[in-house]
Amino acid sequence: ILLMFSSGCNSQKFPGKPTVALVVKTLNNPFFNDMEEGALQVADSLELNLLVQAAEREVDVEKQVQIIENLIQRRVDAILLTPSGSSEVVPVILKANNAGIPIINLDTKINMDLLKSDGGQIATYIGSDNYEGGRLAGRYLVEQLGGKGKVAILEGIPGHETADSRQKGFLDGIAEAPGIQVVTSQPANWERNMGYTVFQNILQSHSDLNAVFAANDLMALGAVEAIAASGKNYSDIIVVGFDAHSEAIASIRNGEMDATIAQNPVQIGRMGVLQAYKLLNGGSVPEEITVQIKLIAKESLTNNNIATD
Amino acid sequence: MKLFEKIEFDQIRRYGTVIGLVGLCLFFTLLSEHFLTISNLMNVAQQSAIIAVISVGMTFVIITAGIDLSVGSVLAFSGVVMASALEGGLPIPVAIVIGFLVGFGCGAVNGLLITYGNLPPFIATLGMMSIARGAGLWYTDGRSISGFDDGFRFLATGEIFHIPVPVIIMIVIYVIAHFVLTRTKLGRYTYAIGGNEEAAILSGININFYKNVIYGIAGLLSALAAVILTARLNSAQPIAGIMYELDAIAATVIGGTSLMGGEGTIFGTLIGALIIGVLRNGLNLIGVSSFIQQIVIGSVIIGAILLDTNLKKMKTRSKR
Amino acid sequence: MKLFEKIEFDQIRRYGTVIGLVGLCLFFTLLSEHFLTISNLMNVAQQSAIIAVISVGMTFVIITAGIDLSVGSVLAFSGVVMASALEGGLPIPVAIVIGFLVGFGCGAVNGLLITYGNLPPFIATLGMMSIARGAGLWYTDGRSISGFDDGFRFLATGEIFHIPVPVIIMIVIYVIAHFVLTRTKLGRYTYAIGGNEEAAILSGININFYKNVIYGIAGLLSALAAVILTARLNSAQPIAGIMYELDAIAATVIGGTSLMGGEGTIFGTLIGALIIGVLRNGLNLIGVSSFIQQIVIGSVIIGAILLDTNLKKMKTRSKR
Amino acid sequence: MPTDDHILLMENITKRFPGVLALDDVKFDLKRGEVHVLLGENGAGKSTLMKILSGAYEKDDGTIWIDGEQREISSPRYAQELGIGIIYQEFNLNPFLSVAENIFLGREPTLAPGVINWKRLFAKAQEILDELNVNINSKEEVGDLGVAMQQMVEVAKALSLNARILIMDEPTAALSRHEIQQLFRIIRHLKKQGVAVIYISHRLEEIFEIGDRVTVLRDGKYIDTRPVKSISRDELVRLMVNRDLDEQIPKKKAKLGPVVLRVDNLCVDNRLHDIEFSLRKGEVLGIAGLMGAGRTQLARAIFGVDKISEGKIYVDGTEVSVSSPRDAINAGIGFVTEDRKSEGLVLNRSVKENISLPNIRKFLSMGVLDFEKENRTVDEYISKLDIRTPGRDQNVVYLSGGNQQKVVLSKWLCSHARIFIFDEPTRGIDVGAKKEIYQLMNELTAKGVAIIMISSEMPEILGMSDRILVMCNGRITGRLDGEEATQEKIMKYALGELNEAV
Ligand SMILES: Nc1ncnc2c1ncn2[C@@H]1O[C@H](COP(=O)(O)OP(=O)(O)OP(=O)(O)O)[C@@H](O)[C@H]1O
Ligand SMILES: Nc1ncnc2c1ncn2[C@@H]1O[C@H](COP(=O)(O)OP(=O)(O)OP(=O)(O)O)[C@@H](O)[C@H]1O
Ligand SMILES: [Mg+2]
Ligand SMILES: [Mg+2]
Repeated sequence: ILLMFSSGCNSQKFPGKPTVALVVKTLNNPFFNDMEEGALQVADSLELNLLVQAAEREVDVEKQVQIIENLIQRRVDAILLTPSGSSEVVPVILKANNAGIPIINLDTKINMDLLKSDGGQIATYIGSDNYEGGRLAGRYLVEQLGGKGKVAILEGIPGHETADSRQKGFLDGIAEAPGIQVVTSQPANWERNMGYTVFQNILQSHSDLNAVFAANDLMALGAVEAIAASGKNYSDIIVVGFDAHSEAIASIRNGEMDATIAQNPVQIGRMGVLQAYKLLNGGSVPEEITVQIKLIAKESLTNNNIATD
Repeated sequence: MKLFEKIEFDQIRRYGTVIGLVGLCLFFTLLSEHFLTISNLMNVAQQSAIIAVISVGMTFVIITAGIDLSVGSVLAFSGVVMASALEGGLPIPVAIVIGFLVGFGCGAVNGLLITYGNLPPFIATLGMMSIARGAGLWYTDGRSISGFDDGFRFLATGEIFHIPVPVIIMIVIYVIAHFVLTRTKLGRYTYAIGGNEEAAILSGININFYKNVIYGIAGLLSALAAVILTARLNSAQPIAGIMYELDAIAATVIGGTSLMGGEGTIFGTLIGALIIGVLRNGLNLIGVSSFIQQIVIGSVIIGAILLDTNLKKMKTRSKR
Repeated sequence: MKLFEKIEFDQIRRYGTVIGLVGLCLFFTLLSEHFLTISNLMNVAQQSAIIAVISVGMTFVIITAGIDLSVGSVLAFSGVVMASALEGGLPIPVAIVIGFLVGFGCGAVNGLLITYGNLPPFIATLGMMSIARGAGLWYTDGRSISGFDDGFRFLATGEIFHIPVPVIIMIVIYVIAHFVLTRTKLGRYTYAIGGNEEAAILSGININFYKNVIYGIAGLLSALAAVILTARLNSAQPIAGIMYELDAIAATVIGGTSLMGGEGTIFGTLIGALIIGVLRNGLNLIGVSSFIQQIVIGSVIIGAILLDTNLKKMKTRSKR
Repeated sequence: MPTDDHILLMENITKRFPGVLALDDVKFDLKRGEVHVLLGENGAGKSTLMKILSGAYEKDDGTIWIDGEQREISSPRYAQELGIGIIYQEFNLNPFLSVAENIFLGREPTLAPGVINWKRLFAKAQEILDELNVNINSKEEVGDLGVAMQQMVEVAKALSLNARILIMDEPTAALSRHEIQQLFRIIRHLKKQGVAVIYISHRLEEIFEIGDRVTVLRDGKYIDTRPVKSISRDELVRLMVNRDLDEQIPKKKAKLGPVVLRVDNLCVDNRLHDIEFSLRKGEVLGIAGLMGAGRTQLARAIFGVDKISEGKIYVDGTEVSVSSPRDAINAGIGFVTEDRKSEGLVLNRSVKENISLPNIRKFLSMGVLDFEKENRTVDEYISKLDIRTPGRDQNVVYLSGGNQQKVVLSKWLCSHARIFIFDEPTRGIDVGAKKEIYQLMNELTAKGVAIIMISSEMPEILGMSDRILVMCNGRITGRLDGEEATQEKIMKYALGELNEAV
């Protein structure tokens, strides 16, 4: 065990340097692995200690709050945070403020109204929000389907904020085209296997389905396998995912999936650490930095300009 | 004559769950014309295969009055190890054997902790649940390993006489397990250990050995489930199998196996696994909203066992 | 004199876990200068409070040889109901009582299913786990309810004599629980039911009644935990408390309560909860990567109980 | 050193448990073809000595020779290989397995390696059972059997080992005359084949009937070994309890009051048929019968454990409905159960908690337990019944069988019920304590308490009862007055209808 400690214990390595913590929702989702990667690159080049922490489960805000509290105890110099719950982290951000530790908000946006009303503050926000991504996906389907068709939705973990905003965005995105009809919307808990089984079942009852929107790429990739298993052609059903998972992009190249939403986590990670560095050296940082969110489809892949992979 | 009486009751008992399953199917057939079709039934069977296979190991474990919370994590861990072996270009059988070894290894460690470490199974496997999960994530850095050749994928996507391979695997496993449990020493000692461990020890049965074997088997079957899952998704994930332990335990207990140990049948477990599979499938077909789904699933699990135990109670006044 | 010897053993037994806790603290003190500070220890205590409170109910339940998997979901459900009551402008005490009623209600339903429905506790509460979760989601339509006035949030953020309110609540609950378990009829019956249900019945104990009370209490304490959590996050989520049951069970068993029932102490459970809390805190402080954290947590849980049970074993060779 | 006609020799055997020196430098020897009785008070160390011989416990000190070879008996399995078979005092059966599987557990006949041969398994088991001529079907689940039947399964299990050394730790405690005769028949048969038997019992008459030599232990120490022929009962008792103790049962007739309990054509679906009797204040009503006669069943029905399908129960002339033990207790009835392990005790709790369990209300002041009061009461019974325990806080699981039985008795004696049902009250209890218990019964009846005493021990039934009911196949087949009753009459009624039925 001791061995593990030393191996996993970045803090002890270079005690001299300032330590920046990156707290994400979970580290077993490629999206955040990419974010971590980006952050690490910059951190190394800027000679910062980067401490990456996350709760075991994406939905577990309370654990994330505990982690931040513990990092405050540890007196890290700055915290990059992707909240598992945009309102729930507000109290702990206040604690960070009191401890004089700057918070840099990444990806999912903290509930600013609540934060303001409690007199809290964050140094800056970097990212693009899930709602927008959902809208983008919606619009894409509208144009691909020429304004009419049957669509299914694969939801994330019920009640999970990220899932909700992506879905809300999507619904608003297709709202303008009344011809498009959401025939069913089922939870697949972000999981690849549930994406597979649930979509397989959906295909049973909706053989005439035109498209599916999955709230993340893992479920989308599951859906793709389900289509194959059902003996349909990939071309029969438009599959749109979310996150620009490297596998999803590969799958788009092979013409299985059709599109995914790129929030460019690597970029977010890099920017985050960079801003932290500026702050630590007394520099000023902009109020908000929006990272271009884009939809990746086969066409856009030809002129490849994807930050991921 | 008394024996006769007894068998009769066992029948009713067994039917208890079967009735539940049939009722469920009837219900969905009424609500969706898509339910009672060959292709959909094949779906259900094939979707249930993974939990069904894991549940076999769980049944053995629970009959010994134990429990195994680590099956899901072990599935994920052995899955990624096998996958990286395939990725590394090892021949399919070799990679699979490696996966099996990992699974069996984790199971055996559970066994050792329980037998020689005197740990309650709940704790030993709870720890393993966390360790195996961590190990899988650490081994893959949290990323999944994807893209295998068709030879391997055949194990999930292939069909033999129009029957999906996973279903065939499931059936084979159940036949073997049933034989082992009813006809072999291993099987009978499984019951003996669960029913009265002290008595088993005093009869000179080497219970430590058998417990290790049984937990090892549970791990092995998780690895087998990992093969099916990986082949199906064409990808092995370190976060696969989360909460599978609950499904497997539910399937086993719905199947009439007592968590107090000493009682249970493989056939029952199969029914239990199918009930869960049908339920999930049916709810998708009729498109129940996600929140209600959870309420329904919970209620049906409770309902099924209410039906079952209260038929059971007819048999005799409960012992212990 | 003989009696004396025995007590001595019990002491060692109890110290078993305490030693574990102290060792853990020592270990982290060496590895991080931030660990052994007043503010951090308060921090740990206050972080442990929620699991600690739930674990009290779990301890009662497990001593009766039962188990409660629904605590996490019940926490979430009662939390959102209470929150919407607050949102609706009801006075704080009223809202809290409403939350308590929901929690107690869910627990009582568990009790009824187990007593009159003859369901295994594992299944009854597994079902409730799913139902309460669904109910909470359905009730809030999946959204969380945020933003409460300071009067309410004081319950988590406030301090009395520099001691955080959650810690005070925790201590009060533990004192009461210890008293109930050692000095009242309810406590004695809890042990008797878990030790030998048949004998308890034949001694004229209305076990159905007491089981209902005990599961009710477990639900009630989940609701209390919900109050702390909601005040702490200034928000009530329908997906709060996922997997808390495992932490609570772990805390209880690390504390020396036997899953076979009939044995256990409240004090032990407190130590168990603190071990888990300290572990999480310490690993964050020294910045262990989160995958390895899972491995370590699993190993420590196993290690703690290995230490404990094998001290226990010194007492006599394990029974049954 | 052993001589060669010795099959077994144990010397300087010592065993201590936390707080107890169970065996202190004990020796014991056994010759081929003899029945060697091991005698001693409850807690003397008999079972412990046998468990060491059977590999269940490890001895702390001492040496064991078998056939002149020195052996370390490390495990039950090794003991079996050495030809040692044992019937434990406490049942070690698996309720969920068939009788046959229980008998051959660990030694099942196989077709192929690891594959069980069910036909032979059942056949072989049935052979042994028929040999014992008890009517048990070897395919039945043991959980469905009554205590007595389970005891016979234990016997069959031990016989199936074809052991050269057969240990029987109180095999007859749960049996009645009829089965005991069967058992003795078998034992004599085994003797002829040169099997050596170690026999433990608290029923002295049996010792003279079956024993060749007798060894007495007291407080874990070896006292003496004598040939049975050359020793009188009184001598034996003196060796055991270290004081004089005369034979006859000290029955004091109390003056009978009005009827306190009346049972009116009570039926339990197919187990009990129109039971009808009444019980008067201060009366001891003995219920005799063979095993399976339905006596325990009757007790359970009156106490509200098993459902009554027909009939009425009156307490003090007013009808009461007992649908649960609680109702029964509230009606002033107490029930000392037959099976202490599964029904009587919470094994992993303390003597104190077990004794106060049904009486907790008495120790509550404003809902809080008054420990002083509780401890006082508990200690009172510990000394009254001479319960051998390190202290009131010892878990009952660590007590000797007889001492556990005493705990069960205390539990109810201090409940101040007005009507007691004792089901085999003195099972496994030594002569000294037995007398103590009979005295207690006298005290109770003197105080106007009424007692129903179910017993398979003839002397007890004949000695203590004012009236006697005899049961067979769930019916009352005979009613006798205490004076006119004789063993023969009781037996006639107990078997009578059986013969007709068969
Ligand atoms: N596992 C144990 N742990 C602690 N003490 C024990 C244990 N087993 C037996 N003892 C103690 O050892 C002593 C001898 O017990 P043992 O069972 O040998 O008596 P016994 O002669 O068989 O009495 P009985 O006639 O009642 O069966 C008793 O005082 C008992 O309390
Ligand atoms: N076949 C059976 N199925 C279920 N329970 C049984 C069966 N046989 C006996 N029992 C229960 O086991 C208990 C003990 O059985 P046992 O035969 O010793 O008692 P009994 O039938 O009353 O005879 P006895 O007169 O010896 O007490 C009985 O109270 C009865 O309730
Ligand atoms: Mg004994
Ligand atoms: Mg009886």
